[in-house]
Amino acid sequence: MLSRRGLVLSSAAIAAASATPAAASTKELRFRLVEDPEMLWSGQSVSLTVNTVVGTYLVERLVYQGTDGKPQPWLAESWTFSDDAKQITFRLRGGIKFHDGTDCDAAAVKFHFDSILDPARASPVRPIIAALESVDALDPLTVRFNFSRPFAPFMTIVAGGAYGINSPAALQRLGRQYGRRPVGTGPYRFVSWAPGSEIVLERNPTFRQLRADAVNKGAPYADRITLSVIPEEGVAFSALQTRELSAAELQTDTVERLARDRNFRVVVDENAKNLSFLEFAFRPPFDDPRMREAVSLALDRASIVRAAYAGYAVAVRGPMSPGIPGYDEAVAQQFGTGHDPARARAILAELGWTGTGRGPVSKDGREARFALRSYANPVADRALAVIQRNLADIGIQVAITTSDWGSFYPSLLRDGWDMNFMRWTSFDPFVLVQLFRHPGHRRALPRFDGLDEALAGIETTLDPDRRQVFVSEAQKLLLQNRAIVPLMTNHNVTVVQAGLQNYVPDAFNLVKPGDLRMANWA
Amino acid sequence: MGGYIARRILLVIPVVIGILLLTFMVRAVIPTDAVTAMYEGQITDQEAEATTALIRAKFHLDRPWYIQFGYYVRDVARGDLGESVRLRRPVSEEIGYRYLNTLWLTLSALAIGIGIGVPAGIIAAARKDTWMDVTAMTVGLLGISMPAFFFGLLLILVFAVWLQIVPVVPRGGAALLLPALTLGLIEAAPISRLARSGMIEMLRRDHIRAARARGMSEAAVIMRHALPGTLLGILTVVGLQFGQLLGGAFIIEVIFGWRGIGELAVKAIQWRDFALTQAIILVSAGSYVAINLAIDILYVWIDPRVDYTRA
Amino acid sequence: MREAALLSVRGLAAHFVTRAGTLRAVDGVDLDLASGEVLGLVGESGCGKTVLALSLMRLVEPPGRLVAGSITFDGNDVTAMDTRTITRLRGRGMGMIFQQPRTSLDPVIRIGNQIAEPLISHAGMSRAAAAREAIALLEAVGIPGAEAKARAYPHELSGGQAQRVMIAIALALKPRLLIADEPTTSLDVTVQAQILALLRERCRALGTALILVTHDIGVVAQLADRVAVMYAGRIVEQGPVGDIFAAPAHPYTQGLLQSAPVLGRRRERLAAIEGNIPDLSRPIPGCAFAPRCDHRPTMGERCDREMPPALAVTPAHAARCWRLATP
Amino acid sequence: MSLLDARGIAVRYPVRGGVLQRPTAWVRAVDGVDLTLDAGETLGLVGESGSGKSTLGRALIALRRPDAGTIRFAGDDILALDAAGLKALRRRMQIVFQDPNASLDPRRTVGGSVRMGLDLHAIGTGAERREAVAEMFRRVGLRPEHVTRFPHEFSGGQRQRIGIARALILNPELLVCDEAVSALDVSVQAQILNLLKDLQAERRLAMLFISHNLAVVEHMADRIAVMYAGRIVEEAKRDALFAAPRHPYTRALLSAVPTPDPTRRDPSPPPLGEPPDPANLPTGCRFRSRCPIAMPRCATEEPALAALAPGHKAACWAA
Amino acid sequence: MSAAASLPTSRLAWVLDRLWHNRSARIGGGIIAIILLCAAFAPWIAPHDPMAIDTLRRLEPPSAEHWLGTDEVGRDLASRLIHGTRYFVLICLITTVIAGVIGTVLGLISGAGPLIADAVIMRFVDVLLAFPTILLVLAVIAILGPSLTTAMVAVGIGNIPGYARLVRSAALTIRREEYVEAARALGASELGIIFGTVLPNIVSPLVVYTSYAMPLAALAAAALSFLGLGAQPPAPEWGAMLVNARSFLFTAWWAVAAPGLAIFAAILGLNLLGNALRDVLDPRDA
Repeated sequence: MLSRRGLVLSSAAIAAASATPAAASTKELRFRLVEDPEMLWSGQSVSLTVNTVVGTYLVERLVYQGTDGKPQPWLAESWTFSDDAKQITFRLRGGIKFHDGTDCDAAAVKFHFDSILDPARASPVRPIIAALESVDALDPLTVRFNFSRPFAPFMTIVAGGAYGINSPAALQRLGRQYGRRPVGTGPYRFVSWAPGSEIVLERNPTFRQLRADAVNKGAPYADRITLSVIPEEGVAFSALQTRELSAAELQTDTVERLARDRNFRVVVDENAKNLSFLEFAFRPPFDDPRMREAVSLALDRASIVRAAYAGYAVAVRGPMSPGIPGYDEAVAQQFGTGHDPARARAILAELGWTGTGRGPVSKDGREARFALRSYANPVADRALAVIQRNLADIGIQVAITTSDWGSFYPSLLRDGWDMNFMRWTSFDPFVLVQLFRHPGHRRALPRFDGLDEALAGIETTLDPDRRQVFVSEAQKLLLQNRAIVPLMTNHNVTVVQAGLQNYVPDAFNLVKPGDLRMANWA
Repeated sequence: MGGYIARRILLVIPVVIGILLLTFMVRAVIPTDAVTAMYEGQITDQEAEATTALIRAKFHLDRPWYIQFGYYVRDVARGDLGESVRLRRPVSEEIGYRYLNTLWLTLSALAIGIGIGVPAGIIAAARKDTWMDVTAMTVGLLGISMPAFFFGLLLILVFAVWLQIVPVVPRGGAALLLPALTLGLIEAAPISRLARSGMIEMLRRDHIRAARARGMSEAAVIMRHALPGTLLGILTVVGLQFGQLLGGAFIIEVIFGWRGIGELAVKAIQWRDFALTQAIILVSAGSYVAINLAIDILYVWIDPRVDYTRA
Repeated sequence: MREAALLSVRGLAAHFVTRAGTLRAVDGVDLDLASGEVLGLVGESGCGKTVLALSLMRLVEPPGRLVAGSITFDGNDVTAMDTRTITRLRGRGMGMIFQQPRTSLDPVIRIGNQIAEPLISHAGMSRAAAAREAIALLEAVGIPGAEAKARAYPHELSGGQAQRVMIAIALALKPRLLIADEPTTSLDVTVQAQILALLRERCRALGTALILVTHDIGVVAQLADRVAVMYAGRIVEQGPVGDIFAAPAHPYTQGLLQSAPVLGRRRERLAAIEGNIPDLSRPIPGCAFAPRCDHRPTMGERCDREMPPALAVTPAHAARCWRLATP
Repeated sequence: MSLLDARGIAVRYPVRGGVLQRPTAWVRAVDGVDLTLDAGETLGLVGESGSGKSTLGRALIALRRPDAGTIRFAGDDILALDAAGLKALRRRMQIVFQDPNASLDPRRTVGGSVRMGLDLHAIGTGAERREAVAEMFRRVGLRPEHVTRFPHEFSGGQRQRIGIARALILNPELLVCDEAVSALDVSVQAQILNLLKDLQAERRLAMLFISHNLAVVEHMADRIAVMYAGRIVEEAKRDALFAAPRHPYTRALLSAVPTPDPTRRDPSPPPLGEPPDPANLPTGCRFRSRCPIAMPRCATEEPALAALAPGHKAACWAA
Repeated sequence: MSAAASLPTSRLAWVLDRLWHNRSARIGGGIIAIILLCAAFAPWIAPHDPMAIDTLRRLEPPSAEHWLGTDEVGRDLASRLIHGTRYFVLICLITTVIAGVIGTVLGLISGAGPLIADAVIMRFVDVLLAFPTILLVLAVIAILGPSLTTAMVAVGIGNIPGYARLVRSAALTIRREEYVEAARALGASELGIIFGTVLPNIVSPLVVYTSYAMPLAALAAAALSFLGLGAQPPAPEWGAMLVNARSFLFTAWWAVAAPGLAIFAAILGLNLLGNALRDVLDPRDA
């Protein structure tokens, strides 16, 4: 699955425990939500906030992804692939019940996916698993997924929050209102939702933890979890200090101060799966890979990381986030570029771009002035400030235009830009296929020899080892051709009260709320 | 008078139609739709894109804008504000509580604004050119020079963080406190200036001099003869302000996370969720127009001089 | 010669002090008025007659203020009164009516209630009694259908009716002095005649003295017992109406009487006073009329340097003109 | 032939009401007036406020187009003229307004205001226009060097002189003076009246002198028309009118003017009552509701303006 | 009666003279003069390059080298504020010119033109007024794409109704003035009257209104930056600076205070100057 989201809007924060003294008898945890979810129905939303809240607390998936990138049993205890790789059959565990007491069986799984496939519902989740054709419940505990073509990323996608199983009975009973009162099998069940203010959840007393990576296999520790909607960064920062929050995902700007405070602990998601990079429209002069290389060499990634994320990010040379299983560091080191403005200037000079040392360089009377587009976001602004400065240092002037995603992304299909600044989050190497299969997601990518073949391999090869060959090959080709300029992967940062235990993000940056407890709880 | 009111109501119709048409013309030229906006680029492969057509078809987004307008008018006529592409539920549901929230915020803010502004303005006018006048007007001047979002942040800092009078993360009614205070103090500034200048002008009128000449005490002159007229003057501006605020004080709502119409408007546009946008326009323009109407009618009712045969 | 003065004004000065300068609207006025007497205060616009009228009730508003002089009314010093006393005096001792009767009534309060207001606050009447009295007063000023009109709003009245209402309000508590500031200027001539007749009749009936401020010498001739002529903030001539009209002593008074066309006494040319009124924001050391005066060339420098005092023409008639000092 | 010959002039204003703001009634501000004016003659037009005299004055020079009637100016039907023709005619008839404060553009120099007519009609070169303005200033008793000043720098009387200069710079044949001196103090009023008389004699101006002040009208006019509620109720040579007024309204007006002679104090005036509502005039004779000698016929039939003697007309059944 | 009656000066000179003697005008004018000077000479006044980043020196408190400290990418805040004056001046001018010119023309046509135009224009203005401001602005931005220009156009359009209504009512009043009738009597055409006589007489109320509208427009433009819809990075526009810095309110207050107080002071200056102009040009509530 591929998703991208500005940082400010990103992420329901998840996190840990405050024990307000008065509430010592109730074990309650309070976490921050950066924005109010649009609804709490994972089958009807592609919003990261929605799927994080629903996926963390309310529903469970067939599988989860281990830190090694391999799918692990959850609601499904095992699965098999058909020979033509067009069918996947899951064997469910028995005896799992939804919060409303109904059974979570093969019919429920089929119902959930059917509701996504149902054209009348026009689920926005549907296009992400476009290759899925139908789902059959073979028996109460066996469910088979049928695809139109081999679809390797499915095991990663189905581990994502959007594919947790909802109660068919509740869905049928509540209809369109279901999104306000979700029912799943997760460790917490829905109590109330004051829109814009808070969502209250309570412990699912019959909960049984099926994930192997969880600490607590029984009922969750906390009686109650409250998710407070706090869009303003400063407010969240203050609420942590007044212990009104047990934990909060924060922009990295304010983290530094709390990192020095012994009352808090900073949890950094090292598995971050996003990548910020520059893309090209491949219009002259950027149809020449050496021109693109000059740009890549000009950029001081360490400085960008500091400016944009106060250091809570890593500079990346490869065309995929290091957090995605399959990232090939060797390829990145061999074919990527570092920061070498002198070489960048030399390349420009070789290409005929010369200048006086002040102002832009020029070639054949054309000055090196280009248009750089980006989505609007304070963090992106800062990265762009450094990028603009770095490029100016080698004599390339870029004018920056930022706009909200809804304007920015479609605008890339039209002319008028030379470079854009992108940030994507994805859990699977399939992202390379989606972005870079000819003609590319913005219809501007030239055909690079061998790239589409490698990308086809990524899409259709279910065997992990054979698939890795294609992944590495695609990364190498992208770097060799300077198709993009990779910049960095930032880490989501959550500040938790020091007493909050077991706050460990999994491969998808989701915590297991059943594990969470304050140190002082009995 | 009945005719006048009927005529005022008739004038509302072209305004509302104009507003809706304007919205749809905007829709015709905007380069993206709710589906594109929703995915924030999550769909990239060609086969998947074909399936988003389903969503477009369900919400008629695949039709030309004027057909969509037709659908919209038909639905509104049936009392149906449509379904939000993004929220996947009836727009009326979302608008309903949002509108109430904005109404509460607006009413509290105006109550604070009037409660502070009118007495301050009247005292300033009655004690014109004294230190009280200068102080009130200086504070008012500072008030109208303060950017709302800056002021809002300062209030959070002062009340929630330093003084800790209110919780940083307020719940329920307490959540109204800071946004209402911010907005109220900002509104108080122009109201006080208006009250002052209205009062000063009123105190200069012939009938005030006549009242003094017949031995009315200064308090009676102000309260009985000058205040009603002044308030009537303020009423128009406060009413307009009320109408505007019902369209959402979006900055304040965004800063304080107040789930009102304004905050929703920002999102609805970013989402390109037109059913939602139109409903917002409908209710806020409707409120604006209705409040103007109410004021005009109130005017006729309070001020016997208003010649209601003319618009 | 006359009975004890009801009103006695000495050296009264009212100035308007602004950043642009000091405007000497009233600059040293002496005035006496007996009970029941009608004084015509005549002058052209800008001569200070309205400010003088307001000064008598201490109604001059900032930036204007009384800077000098005394006002004795019924034996009490008006300039020294505290707020309560002056308020009481305005209600019961003196009344005032204005040039624009329609705007002088509160537009949003019914007529009857406006008349009742001073009755309640000053005479301590009950609401009901005041309402009854208001209707009686409306009848007394000749408003037909008084009961219905009491419920009317000011904008529903004609100018003449509104002035009648103003008179009713001003005379409600039978004050000893009524000041009427250009009471008929905004009215048509036929209505003016009726209002003047009403004023005369009511004042006589109540024994109320009247100061009639006007620019219309015809009105003065018809109504006044005595006349005071004002020019540039000062009273330049004062005396019995017969004397003033028969033998005006001040050149300005003469000019005033000469320059107005009179019905039935048509002349081919009018005797205009050339020039304009002086700028009161500049100090005038001498006679303010000197620049326009026909006699100035023969009188010499003294007119420019020294302000002439009020010089007696007859015991009851005085004028501020150096010509009266020259034997 | 008369310079100005107006027949059946009517001007009405709608009283609107109802949902659609359709006119529900009409105020007949001027209701069928015939007037003639010879070259060099002064016709005085008197009446109370609201009698329609100002509206009539404006209608006669097509500033407010009448709703009915014909106006011939020097033989031409001015209501039939196109825009260019009307503009050309503007040179020949001008107007002086009541309020010297309101009738001068506060943002234009007084010289500019006076010169405007020359500019609009493209008369003369720039230098000639300047000279003409300076000459006009001298003539009305102003200093030519003051042309660059603004109206607020002048007194009321001076402003009215400027207004007269503006009207006369085009050398018109007809001048409408609409209450031209009523806002002025008597001492200044006399100056302006004298000036108007002098100018009229010099230029053989025909003048329509509108005023509510009978004494001023008597001073200025050769012939006088008395207007009441949109109609002329009496018209006569000056001396005839004042010597023997025939209409009860004229008589009431005359008796209401206070005489500036303390030895001749009038008894209480006749109880004349209030003027009628212009949108709702009495039937028959409009004056009957206030008339001391009204008779039954007055309620049913409206008296026409009939000649009682040569040059003396009145509209009264009792006349 | 006023002292000015004897001064042989033009109105402009008179207005300037009165302003010179007005305390509000002096303080407000002083602030605005400083802003204009900074805008004109920013490169010479600013101690540093406003774009020079130093990511090793982020959010440093005020010091001798950086008078007001540094921002989130280590740029000199003082220099950014000084360069930001250019954006402030630009925003004030452009928004006001757009709203003023279009609004005035609409108002003139409406108030002094044919009745049908009045009806159409006033309904249009009603629509604009009733249209929620934010949506109006967002709509313009959605069409034109976000940029400072768009923001200024949007705010300008949002202010059209105010001007149109003001000019219309002023024109309606002035049209009834006797001097307009005088011009007509002299043979002036209707168009000539509108532009030659009515328009010059609306200048005073226009100036007074602008003194209200300009600071509000500047605030509105700053508010758009709050939503990321105004000036484009890394332009040192004050609203954008304030917005980008606001998450540092509790950790690096100077980064918030500097642009916040700059906006405040500039708006205050405009308001003071506006008050003074109002006192001079429209002395009713002086």
